[in-house]
Amino acid sequence: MIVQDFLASASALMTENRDRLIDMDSVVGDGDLGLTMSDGFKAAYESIKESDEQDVGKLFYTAGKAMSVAVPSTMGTLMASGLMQVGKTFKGRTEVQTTEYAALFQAYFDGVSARGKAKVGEKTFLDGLFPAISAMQEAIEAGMSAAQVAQAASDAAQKGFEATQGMIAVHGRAATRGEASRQLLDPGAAVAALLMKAFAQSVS
Amino acid sequence: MIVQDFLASASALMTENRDRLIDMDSVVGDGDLGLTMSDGFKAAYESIKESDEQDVGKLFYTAGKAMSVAVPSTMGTLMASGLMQVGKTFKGRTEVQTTEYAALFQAYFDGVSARGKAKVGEKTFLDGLFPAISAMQEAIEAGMSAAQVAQAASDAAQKGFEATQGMIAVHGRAATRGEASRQLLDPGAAVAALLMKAFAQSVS
Amino acid sequence: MKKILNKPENYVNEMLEGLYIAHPDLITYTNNDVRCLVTANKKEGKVGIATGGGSGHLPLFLGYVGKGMLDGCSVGDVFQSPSAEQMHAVTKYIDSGAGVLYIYGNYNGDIFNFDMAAEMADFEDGIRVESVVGADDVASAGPTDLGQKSTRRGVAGIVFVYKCAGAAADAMLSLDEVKRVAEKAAHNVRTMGVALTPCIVPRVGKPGFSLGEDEMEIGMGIHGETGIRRGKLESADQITVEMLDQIVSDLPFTTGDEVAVLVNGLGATPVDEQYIVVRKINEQLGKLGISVHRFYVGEYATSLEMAGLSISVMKLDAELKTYLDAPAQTPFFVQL
Amino acid sequence: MKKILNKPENYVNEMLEGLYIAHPDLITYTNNDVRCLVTANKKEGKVGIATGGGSGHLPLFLGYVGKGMLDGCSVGDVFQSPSAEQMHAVTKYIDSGAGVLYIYGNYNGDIFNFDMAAEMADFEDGIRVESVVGADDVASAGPTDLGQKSTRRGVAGIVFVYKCAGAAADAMLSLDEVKRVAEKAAHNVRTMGVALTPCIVPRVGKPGFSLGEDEMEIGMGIHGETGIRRGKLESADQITVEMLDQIVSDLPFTTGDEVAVLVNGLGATPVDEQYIVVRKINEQLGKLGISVHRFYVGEYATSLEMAGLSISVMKLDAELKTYLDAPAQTPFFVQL
Ligand SMILES: Nc1ncnc2c1ncn2[C@@H]1O[C@H](COP(=O)(O)OP(=O)(O)O)[C@@H](O)[C@H]1O
Ligand SMILES: Nc1ncnc2c1ncn2[C@@H]1O[C@H](COP(=O)(O)OP(=O)(O)O)[C@@H](O)[C@H]1O
Ligand SMILES: [Mg+2]
Ligand SMILES: [Mg+2]
Ligand SMILES: [Mg+2]
Ligand SMILES: [Mg+2]
Repeated sequence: MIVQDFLASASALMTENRDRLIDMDSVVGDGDLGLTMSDGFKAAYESIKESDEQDVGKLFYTAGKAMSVAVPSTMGTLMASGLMQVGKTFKGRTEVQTTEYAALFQAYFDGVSARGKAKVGEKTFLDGLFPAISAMQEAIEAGMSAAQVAQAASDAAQKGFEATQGMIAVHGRAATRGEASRQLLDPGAAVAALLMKAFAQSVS
Repeated sequence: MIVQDFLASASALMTENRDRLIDMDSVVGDGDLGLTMSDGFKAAYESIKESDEQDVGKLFYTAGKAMSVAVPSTMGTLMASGLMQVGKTFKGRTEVQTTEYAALFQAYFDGVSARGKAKVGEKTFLDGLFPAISAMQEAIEAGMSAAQVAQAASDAAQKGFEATQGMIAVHGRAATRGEASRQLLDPGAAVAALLMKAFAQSVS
Repeated sequence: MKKILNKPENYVNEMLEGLYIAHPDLITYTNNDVRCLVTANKKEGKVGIATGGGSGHLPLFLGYVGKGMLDGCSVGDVFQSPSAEQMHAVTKYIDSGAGVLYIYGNYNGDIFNFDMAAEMADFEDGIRVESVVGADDVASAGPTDLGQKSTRRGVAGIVFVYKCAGAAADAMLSLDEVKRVAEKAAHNVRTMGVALTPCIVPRVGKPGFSLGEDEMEIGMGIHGETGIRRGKLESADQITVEMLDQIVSDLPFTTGDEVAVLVNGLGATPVDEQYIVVRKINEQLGKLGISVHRFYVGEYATSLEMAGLSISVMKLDAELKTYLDAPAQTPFFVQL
Repeated sequence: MKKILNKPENYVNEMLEGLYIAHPDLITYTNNDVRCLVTANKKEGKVGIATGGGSGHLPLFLGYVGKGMLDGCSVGDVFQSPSAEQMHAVTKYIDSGAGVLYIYGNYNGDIFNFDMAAEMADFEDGIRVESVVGADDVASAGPTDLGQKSTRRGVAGIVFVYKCAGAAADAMLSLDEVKRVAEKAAHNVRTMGVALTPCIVPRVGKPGFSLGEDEMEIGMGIHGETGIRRGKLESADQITVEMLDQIVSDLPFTTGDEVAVLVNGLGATPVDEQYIVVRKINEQLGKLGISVHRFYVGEYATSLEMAGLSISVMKLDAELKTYLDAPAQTPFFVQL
């Protein structure tokens, strides 16, 4: 995988889905998610796009820091934390094997959950990312190709996102809705699905 | 003349003309004149209506003070100053002769002009009162009855009021209009016409 | 009418009751009348300073009664003068033999009542009273010839007059001297405002005028009196430059002058916007070689919930600077 | 959108420029970033206290940086968190070896960024950082079990936390002690608000929600978060009783308690209305046998030009009283 390609795809996809994310976040939140995600991933990508740094970890860390400066919102800071944790875990590495994809996103997951202290099932970003990691793990164990592993993750993330309908929100602004939040899709989980789609695009 | 009758008439006329005065004052001013004049003359009247004081001066002074407490607005305070000056001038007197009517309203005029420092021709209350005093003087000199003297004054005050159209305002809120104030009738002069009408009613 | 109140006719008295509850260490009232507000810390032998005027302008007028500023304030209904009798009661309470100075805004009703009160105080109690009238609103009329009575309205600039005169009185100057300082301050201050929305007098219940959704009125008075021009809402920088130009050319303020600047919110305008204006004022005055000794920013003289702001500039000399910088403590104004 | 501004995207930075011009004796900035606001009077050896949060709430948050209160504040865009990097820069500047306490409101974005900043400060500079979160809004969620993280929003009551912690730090207490005082204050304060009109975020340009001409919303958050109930506008006394009941029963406050009360305007509400509310609060608490040591009335935590107000009540003990009463001086808060 090439970090630049992944973040270029992510930036493009967030920009494409900007209005959709704004609309989703407007239902329960303040509607900033489309702006923060498109601005944030753009900043992340631009911070490394011309870098000749070979260290994958350093690239992720730099991108995460850029994201945190550009969009210090809830999701902005969570995404920054994910990227930076990948950076710390993969520091010193110049390549990432297909078999390590699950570990890479597990690091991302760890960064987000250490920062946000949410658990799977609480209707957040994590509910999009978590099934993607499991799917990756299975695909890797089944010996699939990089593109196949990534595509499996992307499909699983999308399903995970869809499954947030039915969960009760316990974090962020949606939480004040209590039981009424159940019928809604979580916008943060939509970001997870887009992120895995971007990954799939970048390794195919 | 009986002070109580004069102020009872004044109070009734101001109340009757309340909306007209509000409307007139709304054109250039803040529209409070109808309220302040009806409230003010009511307070003035009520302060003495059950008094067994015989001193005409003291009655006027008491009425003026009541007015000044009740409606401390521009016209309220001017009317209070007029009443109080009559009070000072006629202190110790238990009766007022027809031949003294002009002197009585001259004292009122002096009270108002000492307080407001306006001159005749400056589009104020004084432009209603001043011609009334002159007309009284003439009627007295012509040996007319109390009712005739008072009626002459009332007619002159009304004409004086009408003649304020054409004058430029130099006092109060209307003054900021400058040349544009010329076409308007002065609401304070309307009060003067009502006051002299009340006087005519009370001596007839 | 979106106001948090009980009966509109109790608006002023209930406000005053709350005020005495919140600030018992600084203010109280005399004559058994909550509208006769006086300092809780009368200083013997000091010249007393009284003000007064209609309600609806908080912190003006009563908010400046306390230590090192004013000693009393008679409080009128919303946008209405208090009575001469109330002013007289305040005068009696705050006099301690050194005489009393009235400082108030240039409005007919207030002038007539303060004059009447001064006569009462002189006549009935032998208290010497002098008066200084605030007439700082450049937008309300042209300048006045020396010795002539100004026809300009008094607005936020009076706060500078209070501050300087209050400090002079606190320094135990004589009535003549305190009056001289107040007059000097009044002569050296100029104000100009801009309004964006009207306000609602509680007893009236509807706005006194209307302004289009994209309109502003430059020079509007604090009771909604007509200003210099109505036009499309412009940028903060444009508005600031226009107002400041009129102020500067009026005194005039010139290169080398040292000034104090008061940026005053009219009620609904966030103080953030006022600081955006401060930034431009500083830039503009800097270009003209005028230096700012002190900025005051916030709400000092409001018009209920009107949106908009005013700029006041006072030219300083060594004496005014000393008095402006002196400490003061009132319910709405604390300076160390 | 009736605002006095230039480009909406420059709103915060231009406001800050004005702020530094007006208060050079009290505040400055670090890291070459106007959004990293710090005290101009750093006191060596003292625990540093930092806060931060979105703009649009002046005097919150930055307005309490000065002497005897806070030492630094990172400033976000309107209603947006500042970044961890900015918080980290402020932390580095205000630390002088005794460690730094963060006090901020209970919002996701702020929490995540302050946590990240604390990690940076620890990791990169070895600065010990502790955090206390303000979560005083009774309307935003139910009470929290001991040891549990509150899900309540932080609103105006944080000013009491700043004041007490600031005075404790000024008395040169250790970081653990200052944190203990801040936590005690935070545990003892409860707030409830009412909104009458929405506000407009400059970059958005239109209101975030709407309220009918005769409606109010009890319990609305300072960014327009949904409150407890929306209904017809009631009298000041009715609104006060409803809000106070919820506050009093929550802690609960009981007979014999001594409290401090903060009546806070949300932006467009005249302070007169706040004093009308003070009057009723005093009456109600009096009936309950709760005595008010001090009232604070004015704008302490606004939502741009929102109309409405909030009531905060803090239960006092001897220690909190001492720290609450201690002097402080900031651009927006002066107490002798
Ligand atoms: N503690 C948390 N951990 C993980 N994700 C979270 C957490 N809290 C909120 N989120 C995610 O953040 C999304 C909202 O992000 P954002 O719009 O930036 O928040 P806000 O604008 O309300 O501060 C939610 O849809 C949810 O998926
Ligand atoms: N100096 C003055 N002397 C006499 N009459 C005056 C003077 N100034 C104003 N008036 C009168 O007062 C009237 C307005 O009174 P009022 O409505 O009480 O004033 P405002 O509400 O503007 O303070 C004017 O129409 C004018 O006749
Ligand atoms: Mg959001
Ligand atoms: Mg009028
Ligand atoms: Mg206000
Ligand atoms: Mg305000």
